[in-house]
Amino acid sequence: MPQTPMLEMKGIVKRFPGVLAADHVDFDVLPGEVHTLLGENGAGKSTLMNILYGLQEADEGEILLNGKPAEIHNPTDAIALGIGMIHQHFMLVDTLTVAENVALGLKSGRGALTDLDAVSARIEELAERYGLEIDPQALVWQLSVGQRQRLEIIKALYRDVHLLILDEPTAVLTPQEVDQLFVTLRQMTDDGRGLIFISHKLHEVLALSDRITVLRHGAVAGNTTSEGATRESLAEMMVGRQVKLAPDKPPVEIGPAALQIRGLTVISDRGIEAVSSLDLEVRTGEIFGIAGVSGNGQRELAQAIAGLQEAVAGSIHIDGQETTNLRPAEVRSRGLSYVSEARMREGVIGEFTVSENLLLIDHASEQFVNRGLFDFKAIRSHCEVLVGEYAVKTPTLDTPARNLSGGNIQKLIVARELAGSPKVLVVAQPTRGVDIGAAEYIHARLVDQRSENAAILMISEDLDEVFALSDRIAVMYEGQIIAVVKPGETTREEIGLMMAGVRPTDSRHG
Amino acid sequence: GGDGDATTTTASESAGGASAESFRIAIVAPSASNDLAFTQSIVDGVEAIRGERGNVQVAITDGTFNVDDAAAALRGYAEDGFDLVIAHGSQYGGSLQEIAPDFPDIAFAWGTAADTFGLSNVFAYEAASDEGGYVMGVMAAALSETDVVGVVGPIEVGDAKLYVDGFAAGVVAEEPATTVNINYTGSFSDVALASEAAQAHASASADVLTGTAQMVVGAVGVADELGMLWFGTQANQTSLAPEIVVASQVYRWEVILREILTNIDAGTLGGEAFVIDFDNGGLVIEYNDGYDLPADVRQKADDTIAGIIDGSITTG
Amino acid sequence: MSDFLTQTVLIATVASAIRLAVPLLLASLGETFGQRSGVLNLGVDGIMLLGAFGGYFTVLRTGNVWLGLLVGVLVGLVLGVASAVMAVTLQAEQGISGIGIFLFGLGLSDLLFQRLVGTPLPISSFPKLAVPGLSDIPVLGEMLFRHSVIVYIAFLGVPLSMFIINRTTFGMNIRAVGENPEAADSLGVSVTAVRYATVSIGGTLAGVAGAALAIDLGIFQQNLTNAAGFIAVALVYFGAWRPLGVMAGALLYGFVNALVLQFKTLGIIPRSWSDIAAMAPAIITILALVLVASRFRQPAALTKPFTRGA
Amino acid sequence: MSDFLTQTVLIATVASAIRLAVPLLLASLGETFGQRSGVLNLGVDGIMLLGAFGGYFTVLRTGNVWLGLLVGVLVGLVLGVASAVMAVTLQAEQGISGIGIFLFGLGLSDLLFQRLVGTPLPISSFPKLAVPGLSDIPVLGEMLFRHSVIVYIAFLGVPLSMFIINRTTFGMNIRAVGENPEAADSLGVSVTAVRYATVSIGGTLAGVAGAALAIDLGIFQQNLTNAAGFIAVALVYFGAWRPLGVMAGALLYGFVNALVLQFKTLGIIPRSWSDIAAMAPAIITILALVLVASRFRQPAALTKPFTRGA
Ligand SMILES: Nc1ncnc2c1ncn2[C@@H]1O[C@H](COP(=O)(O)OP(=O)(O)OP(=O)(O)O)[C@@H](O)[C@H]1O
Ligand SMILES: Nc1ncnc2c1ncn2[C@@H]1O[C@H](COP(=O)(O)OP(=O)(O)OP(=O)(O)O)[C@@H](O)[C@H]1O
Ligand SMILES: [Mg+2]
Ligand SMILES: [Mg+2]
Repeated sequence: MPQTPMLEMKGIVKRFPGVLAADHVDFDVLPGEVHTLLGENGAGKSTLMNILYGLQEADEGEILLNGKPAEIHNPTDAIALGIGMIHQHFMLVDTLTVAENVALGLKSGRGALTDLDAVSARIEELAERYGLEIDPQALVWQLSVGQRQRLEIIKALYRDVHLLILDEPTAVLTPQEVDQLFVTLRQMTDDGRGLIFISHKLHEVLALSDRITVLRHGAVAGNTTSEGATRESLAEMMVGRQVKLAPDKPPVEIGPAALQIRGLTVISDRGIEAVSSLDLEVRTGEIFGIAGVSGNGQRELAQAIAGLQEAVAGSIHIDGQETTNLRPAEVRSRGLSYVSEARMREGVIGEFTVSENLLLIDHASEQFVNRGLFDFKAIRSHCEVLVGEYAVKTPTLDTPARNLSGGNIQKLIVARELAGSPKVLVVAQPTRGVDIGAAEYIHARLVDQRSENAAILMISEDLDEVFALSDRIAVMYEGQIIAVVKPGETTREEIGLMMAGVRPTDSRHG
Repeated sequence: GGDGDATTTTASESAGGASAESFRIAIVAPSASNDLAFTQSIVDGVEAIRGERGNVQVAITDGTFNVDDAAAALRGYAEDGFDLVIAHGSQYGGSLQEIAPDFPDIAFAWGTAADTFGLSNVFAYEAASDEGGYVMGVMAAALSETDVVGVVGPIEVGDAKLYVDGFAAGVVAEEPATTVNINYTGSFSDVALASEAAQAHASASADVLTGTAQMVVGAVGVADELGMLWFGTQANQTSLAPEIVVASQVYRWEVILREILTNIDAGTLGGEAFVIDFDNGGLVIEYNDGYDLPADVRQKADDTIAGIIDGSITTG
Repeated sequence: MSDFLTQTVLIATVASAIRLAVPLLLASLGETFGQRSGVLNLGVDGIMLLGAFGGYFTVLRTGNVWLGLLVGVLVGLVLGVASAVMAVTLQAEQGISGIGIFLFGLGLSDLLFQRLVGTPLPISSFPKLAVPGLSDIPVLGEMLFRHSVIVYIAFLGVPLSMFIINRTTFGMNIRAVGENPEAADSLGVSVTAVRYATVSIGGTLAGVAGAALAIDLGIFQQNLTNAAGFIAVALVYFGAWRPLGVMAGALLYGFVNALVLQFKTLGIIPRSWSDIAAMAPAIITILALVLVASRFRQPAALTKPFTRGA
Repeated sequence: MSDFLTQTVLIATVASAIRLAVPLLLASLGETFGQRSGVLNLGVDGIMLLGAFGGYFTVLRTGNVWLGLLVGVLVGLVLGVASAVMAVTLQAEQGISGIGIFLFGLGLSDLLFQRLVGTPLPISSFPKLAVPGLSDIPVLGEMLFRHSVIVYIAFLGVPLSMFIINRTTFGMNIRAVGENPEAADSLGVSVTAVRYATVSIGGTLAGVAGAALAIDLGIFQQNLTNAAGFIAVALVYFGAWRPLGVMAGALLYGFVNALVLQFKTLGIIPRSWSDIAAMAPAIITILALVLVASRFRQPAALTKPFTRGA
């Protein structure tokens, strides 16, 4: 006799202009299990969960809770039905205390007045039971990332949720914090609660899940269990075809150092030393990969090179010329191209057309601008060439960039940045959130640049990418490079350990 | 001030229909026709003329504190062929200087202003409000028991300055020991400041107040509440506080309007400046019947007026 | 000159400062609620003007000042809801929608005044209340405890607002919605309901502030407020979004004006200098901008419309 | 009544509409630059007032209207830079810093006028220019081509602004900074420099608008602009941040006012109805809010200060 599912979503359909984000999706959760949703960016995972939590309304389909039809129109309905959600981004009010964040939206025992003492007492109880240490009186902005995640869990436990949705809860956590989180989550399923887990990290999915459902283009592409699956099989289910991982790298003569960094120190926006006395050199004709858990200073390093963060100490040279603390436009004019990790925020202007986005930087200006005025004919033919060469799928050159898919936006940015034949190319997370086809294409282009003697600094959290492309791999930890190794002379396990801060005993600096 | 608050009245109906020979007068003025102050004085004056001549058609655009709107209205009336277009506001001088030369066949009048800027179709008119101020000052000094009197003014310019200076001169002439505290609030429109200025006068032990411009309504309220006496100007302000208003200086513009019309009838469309004063009857003091003014003070006022008229008293 | 130091003058100055502060305080407290929840309402001055006319006209016709105040409440409430419709439901740019309401109030209040009244007839004012006991304290009693009833009402609004914002669930919701509406929404707090409530409170208090001004002065005229509503908005900033700070700002403003008026009356400062006082509001605002901007954070979601799932 | 249909009246109305539109058009075009780059400057009215006083005073003393216009330019430029310091460098809340500038301009222009002039003495106006050839076209020539020189200057500003915004690298940078300052910054566009430039242009044009108003009217007085600066800000919204739209708004506004004034002057509409015209600015603003809000997107970064890496 099969168990009654605590949740059944049947035939869910959700359309956005031009997109079918959920295409007759069936999905269920049994008491005490972790059911994972897997899929490419834009596959419809968040949409499905937003519908369940009342943040969006489905166009078709029904939701049953414990066999009974449920009407969920807003988060209040969902909360009343025992559903909780931890979002991709923290949903916390920075200026309120931990206790206030927990109490928000709940009925107070004292009517119109707040009842924060009682709330704090209950928080301490829950914290003890689930091993989630936290100070109820602390203000949220004072908490670390890990503590914030704990607060999100406490908010759910406090509301005694039966069904908890976790949308990419591990994206910002260190491996240790992930382990701790998983212990808590297991405790919750032991209580009979059901969990829906979403993550792009396949090893986490395999470690935590009981069942796995894969979404592709809004529709269910398959079901499996952790036991029956491998990372490769999951990847194939997600993309729909065999995935080719490593590009062919022709041999290239390694030249002189085109990017030289000496003793670089950068203070992050939060006031901590994000990069500490860092040295590195990238030579022409090589791809220098930086691996590391995000938050170890990679972002600040890239930004400092691009002139977007101040170097408080040390120097940066590009092609022999010092560029330390020059303005971004000046650094670019010395031969730097930069692909930022924050694609939509820093890479394109959504309202601008494809061709305007292609024109946004200086090297383009010199070619197509005559005394401050545009030469529209030359621009159009240049853009047509680029869009064709980089296979950017766009209806016209005058389409606003925001209407392109994530992968095509990334191709657009790469096309723009590579068009000037940079001497030094800094790319951060070049294929994050990009589907496999586009990723293969971008990888091939990076390899082309390497063949044309660019010096490429590639920052990536994706170890497969780092291994496949890099000529040398550096591991960054707490603002420093703790090792530089050759991909053929190390293993993923070794790199993983170093990413957690374990320094290699026999360092093989390349 | 609100933009385009201008309102227009055409009073032709009561004039018994616009016959071909009827004389047409247009007024453009900054505040409301019934403001108990500046604008009402010209409207009353023109109405008086209409009563006298009968065959007069009157159009009013009031509330044009916005000079832009006033300029458009002035031009509009001129284009429409009015016989006399009155720009009742010193701030309209710039517009008039530009518009009048375009309509050499139409007579304009500009007040309150002292000269016509050499334009042959513009009359200027103003009030010798220092004369009335002086008389009020004499009465105020006589009535004050604390020997302190207060003045609430807007900005130290033009008609307001003339009146206030005359008032102060009158007080000192009557009783040199009396203190005159003068408070220009800096605004024609801030009623709250005018009200607090009256409070400040009270705390400085003034028991008689006067003031000029539209924001004094706030000060009159305070005077009423604290039992101070009030002297009004520009219109009869008795209705604002029937208990404490002693007298008001009232403008009778019809006196000079009569002369202007005579000029126009004779074919002279401008070039002359007029002043209303006690002598020509354009200025009068209206007493509040509800206030029991001692006969000797009334006598002093009448003597002073006579002195001003015969030149034995100078108000400056 | 030595006059300035007399007790009478001191008492008069403080009492005058308090009176001048009242309409600003009422309007600023109301605006504080809106801004704490993330909505900037720049239309305060327009709402004050209509509240002022409504209150004035009611007292003129009925002679009942409390009825006048009630009409101020109702006018303010209606315009507050209208402001909320624009800012919350239509998600209009808040700077612009505020200007719309300001222009609307400025135009309509004058229009109604011209149509329905015309001549500025005086009306009766609020009764004075000498607080039993307290009003007999020498000096202080006369300064602080012999005011119109509306003065006490306005100042009681300060602790009341503090209590609501800091001690009630409604207040906690306001703060949450002003800082992170997405988070509040995800916990079932209705961002729309909270913002409608705060903007309506703001409108209501602006209406009350206008009515209080007109009834206290016993008069109405075109643009009676003289930009007081704009100063009230700036005072919220000056007070760093806290009722006590807002009160301090309103009192400072009242005090500067009262002092200058006393100085002028007594001839202590030359007339040519005293006009500088006209600049007080601008100078206070700009000072506040510089000081507050560097020390306090504004509500993170201020002026940002919220759409679920955007 | 039949008067209304005469050619003379028609010509007068259109010509009047154009004259009334000029200061609004100049100020709105300037504000368009600022808003397209993400900065809302609500202080336009204050800058206009100071520009108006500066222009007026200069002409009063020198008799040279072009010198007056130049002073308007300089005053506007200085205040534009001051606005940029507050909005860009100090990152003050733009609604509030605008109010600060408004109050500053309102107070200072009046103060200076009282101190330095007092009585509103008239000054000479811009010369009229009948455009050779065009001005002889029947009807149209008289309506459109027999205006003050400043009218042509203002309307030439429209194609010029369109050209700058859409066809130059500076214009592209403006749009980029207004939509996504992070991206513009990371691509080497200086957000600070662009915003200083646009806010200064906005200030300069506001100063010119004020000077043009005062010189065209030949007068200055307290609060000469009568909230025209606020209407100009609203017109930018009305015009959906496009110079042509802004021009349409300014002309519509001028036309409504001119028409109503003509109607009133000619006694065509009853007094009780014509007052409704006083509400035109408010109604146009609110209509714009409702219509534009649903059809056009505002610059995504409007009112948002930019800090690198925030
Ligand atoms: N509010 C919206 N309006 C229009 N389209 C939307 C909206 N929200 C999501 N979409 C589209 O719906 C599709 C599914 O998006 P969804 O966010 O559910 O993907 P996801 O699987 O959660 O991706 P990710 O892994 O990036 O979180 C995408 O094409 C997305 O662009
Ligand atoms: N927020 C949005 N609003 C409107 N349309 C959107 C939105 N997000 C995505 N889309 C549209 O949805 C479509 C699908 O986007 P999605 O990112 O899922 O594409 P994709 O098939 O994964 O493409 P790619 O292979 O490049 O990643 C795109 O055409 C895009 O224009
Ligand atoms: Mg995709
Ligand atoms: Mg998602």
